[in-house]
Amino acid sequence: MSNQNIYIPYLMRIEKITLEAPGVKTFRLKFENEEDAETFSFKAGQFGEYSIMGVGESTFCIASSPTRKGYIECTFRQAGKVTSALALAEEGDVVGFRGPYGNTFPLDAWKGKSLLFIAGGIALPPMRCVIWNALDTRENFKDITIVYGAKSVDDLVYKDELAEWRSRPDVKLVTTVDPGGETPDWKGEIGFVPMVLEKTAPSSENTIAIVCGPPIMIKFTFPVLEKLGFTEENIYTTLENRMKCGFGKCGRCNVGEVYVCKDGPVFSYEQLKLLPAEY
Amino acid sequence: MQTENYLIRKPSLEKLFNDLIGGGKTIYAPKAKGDLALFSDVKTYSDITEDYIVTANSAKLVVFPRTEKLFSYHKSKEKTEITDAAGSTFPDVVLWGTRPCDAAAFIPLTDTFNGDYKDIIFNNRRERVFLISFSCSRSDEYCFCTSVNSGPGNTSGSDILFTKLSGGDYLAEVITPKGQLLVSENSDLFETKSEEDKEQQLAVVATRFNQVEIQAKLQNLFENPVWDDKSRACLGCGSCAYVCPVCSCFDIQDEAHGNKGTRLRCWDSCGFGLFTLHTSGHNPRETQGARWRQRILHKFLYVPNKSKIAGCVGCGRCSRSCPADINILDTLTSL
Amino acid sequence: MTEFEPKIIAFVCNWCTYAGADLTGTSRIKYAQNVKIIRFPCTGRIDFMLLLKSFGEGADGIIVSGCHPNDCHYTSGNFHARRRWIMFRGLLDMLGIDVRRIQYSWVSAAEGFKWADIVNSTVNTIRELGPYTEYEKVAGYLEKEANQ
Amino acid sequence: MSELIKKAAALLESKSVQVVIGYGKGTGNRTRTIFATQVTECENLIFDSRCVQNLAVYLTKLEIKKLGKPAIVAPVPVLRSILQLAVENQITESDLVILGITSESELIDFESFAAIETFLTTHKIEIEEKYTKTIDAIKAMPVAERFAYWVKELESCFKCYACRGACPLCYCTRCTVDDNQPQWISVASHPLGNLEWHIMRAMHLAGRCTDCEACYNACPMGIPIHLLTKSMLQDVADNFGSYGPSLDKQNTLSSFKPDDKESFIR
Repeated sequence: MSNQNIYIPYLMRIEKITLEAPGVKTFRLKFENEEDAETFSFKAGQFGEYSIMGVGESTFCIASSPTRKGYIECTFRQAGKVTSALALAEEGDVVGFRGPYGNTFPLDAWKGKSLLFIAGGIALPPMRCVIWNALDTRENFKDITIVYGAKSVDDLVYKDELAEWRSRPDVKLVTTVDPGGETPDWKGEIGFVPMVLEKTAPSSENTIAIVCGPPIMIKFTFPVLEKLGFTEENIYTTLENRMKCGFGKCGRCNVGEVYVCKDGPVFSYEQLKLLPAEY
Repeated sequence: MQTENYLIRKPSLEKLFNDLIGGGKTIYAPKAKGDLALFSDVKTYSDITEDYIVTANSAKLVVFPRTEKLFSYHKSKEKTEITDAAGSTFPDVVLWGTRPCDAAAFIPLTDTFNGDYKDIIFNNRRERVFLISFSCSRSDEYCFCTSVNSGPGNTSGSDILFTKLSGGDYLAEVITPKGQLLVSENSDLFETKSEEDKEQQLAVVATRFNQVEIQAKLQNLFENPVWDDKSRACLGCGSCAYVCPVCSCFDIQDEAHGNKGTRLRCWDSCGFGLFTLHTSGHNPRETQGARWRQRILHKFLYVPNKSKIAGCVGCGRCSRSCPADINILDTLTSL
Repeated sequence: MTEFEPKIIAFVCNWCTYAGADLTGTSRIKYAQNVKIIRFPCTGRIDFMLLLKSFGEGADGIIVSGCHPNDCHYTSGNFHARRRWIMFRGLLDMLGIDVRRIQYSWVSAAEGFKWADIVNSTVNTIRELGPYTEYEKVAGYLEKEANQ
Repeated sequence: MSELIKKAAALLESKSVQVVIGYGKGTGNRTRTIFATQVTECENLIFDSRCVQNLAVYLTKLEIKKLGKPAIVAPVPVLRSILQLAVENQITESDLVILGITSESELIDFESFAAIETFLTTHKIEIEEKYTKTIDAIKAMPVAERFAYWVKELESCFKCYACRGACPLCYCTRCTVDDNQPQWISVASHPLGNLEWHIMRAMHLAGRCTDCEACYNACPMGIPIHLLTKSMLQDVADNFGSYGPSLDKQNTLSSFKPDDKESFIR
C-alpha cells in the first residue's frame, strides 16, 4: 500500500438505491474492479469517503455488515454539497470510495455479553453495521436489544429491517418517535429516546451499550445509562466530526490529542470523558 | 553523518546558483516585494535579496503547495478514468536562503505527511528538495527559535548551511549526504576549512520561554480565560496558518470542467469558522477563542506529546503577518 | 486550421430580449449561430459572477441584454442592472479583462432585427479579437500544470 | 492622550458602556486593539499616527458584541466606516459611543450619526495623487499587459481572507466565497480562483468602500488590492457624481436614477 496515492478512490458502481426516509437514501455499491472486491475488507464501525467526481467527498460510515461480502452499503441524508450530488445519482452510476478508515467496535471483546443499541434518527446506519454483524454471529452474544427513535414515523430508516428485527425472537426492538411525529396506526413508543430508554430499563448486567445519535440525544442518554448501572467503559459511541482526509492529516477532526478519523470514530464513554468537548 | 566544514567565497555563491540553474533546478529564493521578501521562483541571481530576517511566506510551498492536484478524472457514460497525480514529474527544487527555522520546519511537516498513511505526493516533492540555508545575523522581537530547540545557526533540516563570515565569505556546513554530493560536484567552489568561527556571526535570539514548561502548563489549561482574552482582536482570517512553515491542515476539493476535472488539495486553517462546521449547523469550535486555543494547543501540546518536538519553529511569521497584531509569543509567555 | 468560431453566451431577460430573440426566429431573420441563450427573469437578476463563470468555462464573448429603460417588467430591475454594469465594466477594465468581449444591449420584444444585429456584430467583434486565450490560460491552469 | 483615557474611564465608570475599543501598544512599533472593560485598562489607550487599523470592523463581530455596549476610538477613517455601517443599518446610534478623533488628533464628540456626516463633509475621501498616478499608469497599459499585471499581482494571494477579515464592511455572516451550493468561487487558491475572488470582493464593495485601506494593510503578501477599490471609487464619482457615505442616500448599487448615463449599452 505504501507506494500508492492514498487519495485515489476505488470506483464503485451503484447497484441499488433505496429511499429510506424523506431525503435519506441507501446505496449498495459494488467494486468496478474485481480484484479490489476481493482484497477489500473492513470491520464494523469503520467509515469511508464517498465522492462524486467533480463535486467532492463526503464522510459516512459503512452501513452494511462485514459479514455480507461483495458489496458495501452507505446511508446518507441529503444535506450539503456532496450529499446533494449523491442524491441525484442513479443506479448504474459510478461513485468514488476511499476507505475503510478508523477504528472498530471491539466485537471480539464483547463475545458472551449482551448488547444494547441506542440510536436516534440518521444515526442508525453506523449501528446497523454492528447490529447485522452481531446477528450474523448471533451465537457469540446473549440478549440483543435495540432502542431506536426518530422525529417522525416517516423519518425512521431501514423500515423493512426494523420489521425483520421485530419479528425475530432473538432481538428485542423498541422504536419510538418524538411527540407529534406519530401516525394514527403507530404502534411503537412516543417520546424522546432517553426517556424511552429509561422506561424500557434494559439490564446493565454483562451488557455493552452502544449509543449513536445527535449530540443532544447523546447528552441526555449517558446519564440514563449510568442510572441503569452501565459503567463508563461499557458505553460506546461513534463520533462524527467533520472530516476530509480520513487518516489524520487534514486536521479538522482533531479533538485534543486524537484525530476522530484515525483514533476513532469509536470511543468508549470512558475515553470520551478524557477528551475536551470539541465534538 | 558528521557535519563537514568548507569555505565558499562570496563570488562563488553566484556561480553555484548559476550552476544549479544550468543543471535544470528550480530555485526558490527570497525576492523583494515592497517591504517584504517572498520565496519566489528565481531565475537570476541578482533577483535574490539578502535583506530579510525571514520571508513573509514560508518555504513549505515547495513540498505542500497552496493548491495541488491529487488526481484528475475523465468521465464518460461507460467509464470513469482516473489519472494519478503522484505519477507526474515533480521538479527538482533548490530552496536557497531558507533560515534555520525554515529548514527545521521540514521535520514536523514530514512527520505529518508520513506515519501510518504515507503521502507519496508529499514525499515525491520532499525527496526532490535541496535546502541551502543561510544562518541569521539579524533577528527581531518576533523571533523565538531558541525557545523551541532551534537557533540562528541550527543545522537541522538543511542540506547545507551558509554562515556569512566577517570577511564577507561564507562558512559552508555540509550536513547531509545530499549536501556532500553537491559539494563534490562543485568542488572548485568549496575550499576546505576546519576551524569553526561561526557563533560570533550569529544573531542573538533570547530564550523567551521553556517549551517543556509550556507543554506541562497547557495540559490543564483547556478551560481558561486566556484564550478569549488573547484572541479578542482576531479577525478570523487564515494568514497565521498560511504563513506558518509547519501548519499543514488542508481541504480536499473538486474542480470540474464538463466531464473532466481534478481533485485537489488546498490549504485550510483552524482559524476559519467553517473549518469544523458540520452540515447540521453544529460547530465544535464555535468561537474565535476556541480556534486560537486549538492553534496553540496543537502546536505546543498535542504535537510535542506525540513526537517530542513542537509544531512550531519560532520563526514569528504568524505574529508578523497578523493584521490585528495577535502575537503568539505574547500568548505563550502570559500563560 | 478551421476558422475560429466564437463561443458566445447571452444572458437575456425573459420579458424583452428573449421574446425579441423569439421574434427574430419567427420572422425568419438569419443570424449567427454562435450564441447560447440563457434566460433570466430580469437583467437585475444577472449576477456578475455568471459573466465571470462564462469566461472561466471558455466563452469568448458575452451578450447581456434586457428591456429598454422604463420598460422593465419589474419597474426598475434594468435600472439597477445598468448601475451594476457601469461599475462592473469599470472594474474589469482596470483588471485588463477585455470589455470589448461583453456587449450590453436593450432589445425589446418587438426588436427582432435588432437582436440579429446585436448577435451578428458581437460575433464579428469577437471574431476579430480572436479566442480569449489570456483568460483561458488562467482558467485552464490546473489542467496544464501538475505542480502548484 | 490623557483626555482620551479620562473620557474612556469615565464612560466605563458610569457604566454608560461596557467596553472601550481603542488602540494600545502592540509588538515593537505596532499598535494592537484594546478591549477595555475595566477602568484601569483605559490607561493603556494610546493614539498617534501608527493607529491605522480600522476598529469599526469590531462593531459587527459576534465575539465583541457579546461584551456589551461599546465606546469606540474613531479617527476619520473609522468615522467613515461607522457612517457607512449606519447607512447599511448595521449599527444604531444608541448602541455605541463614539470617541471621535480629528485629523489634528483632537477629541470630538458626536451626538448622532448625522453629526458624523456633517463633520465628514469637511473631511471628504480623497484619493492621494500617488494612487491616482498608479491607477492611471495601469489603465494606460495595453489590455493584455494590464491583465498580465494583475494575474501576476494576484498570483501570490493564498486566500487567507485577511482582506475580508480586516474590512469593516465585510460583515456578512456567510460570504459568497464560502458558499458551496453553488460553488461560485474555487476554494483553492490558483490564478482563476484568486482573480474571481478579488473581483467579487471589489464588486461587493462597489459604492460602499470608504477607502480606509484596511484590506491592503492586512494583506500578508502585500498585494495592492486597494487599487481596485480606489479605481472603483473614481468610477463612482465619474458616473454618479460623488462618493462617501450619506445617511439620506442609498448605496450606489442599491439605488438608481432613470437618467443614469453610460456609453456602452446598445
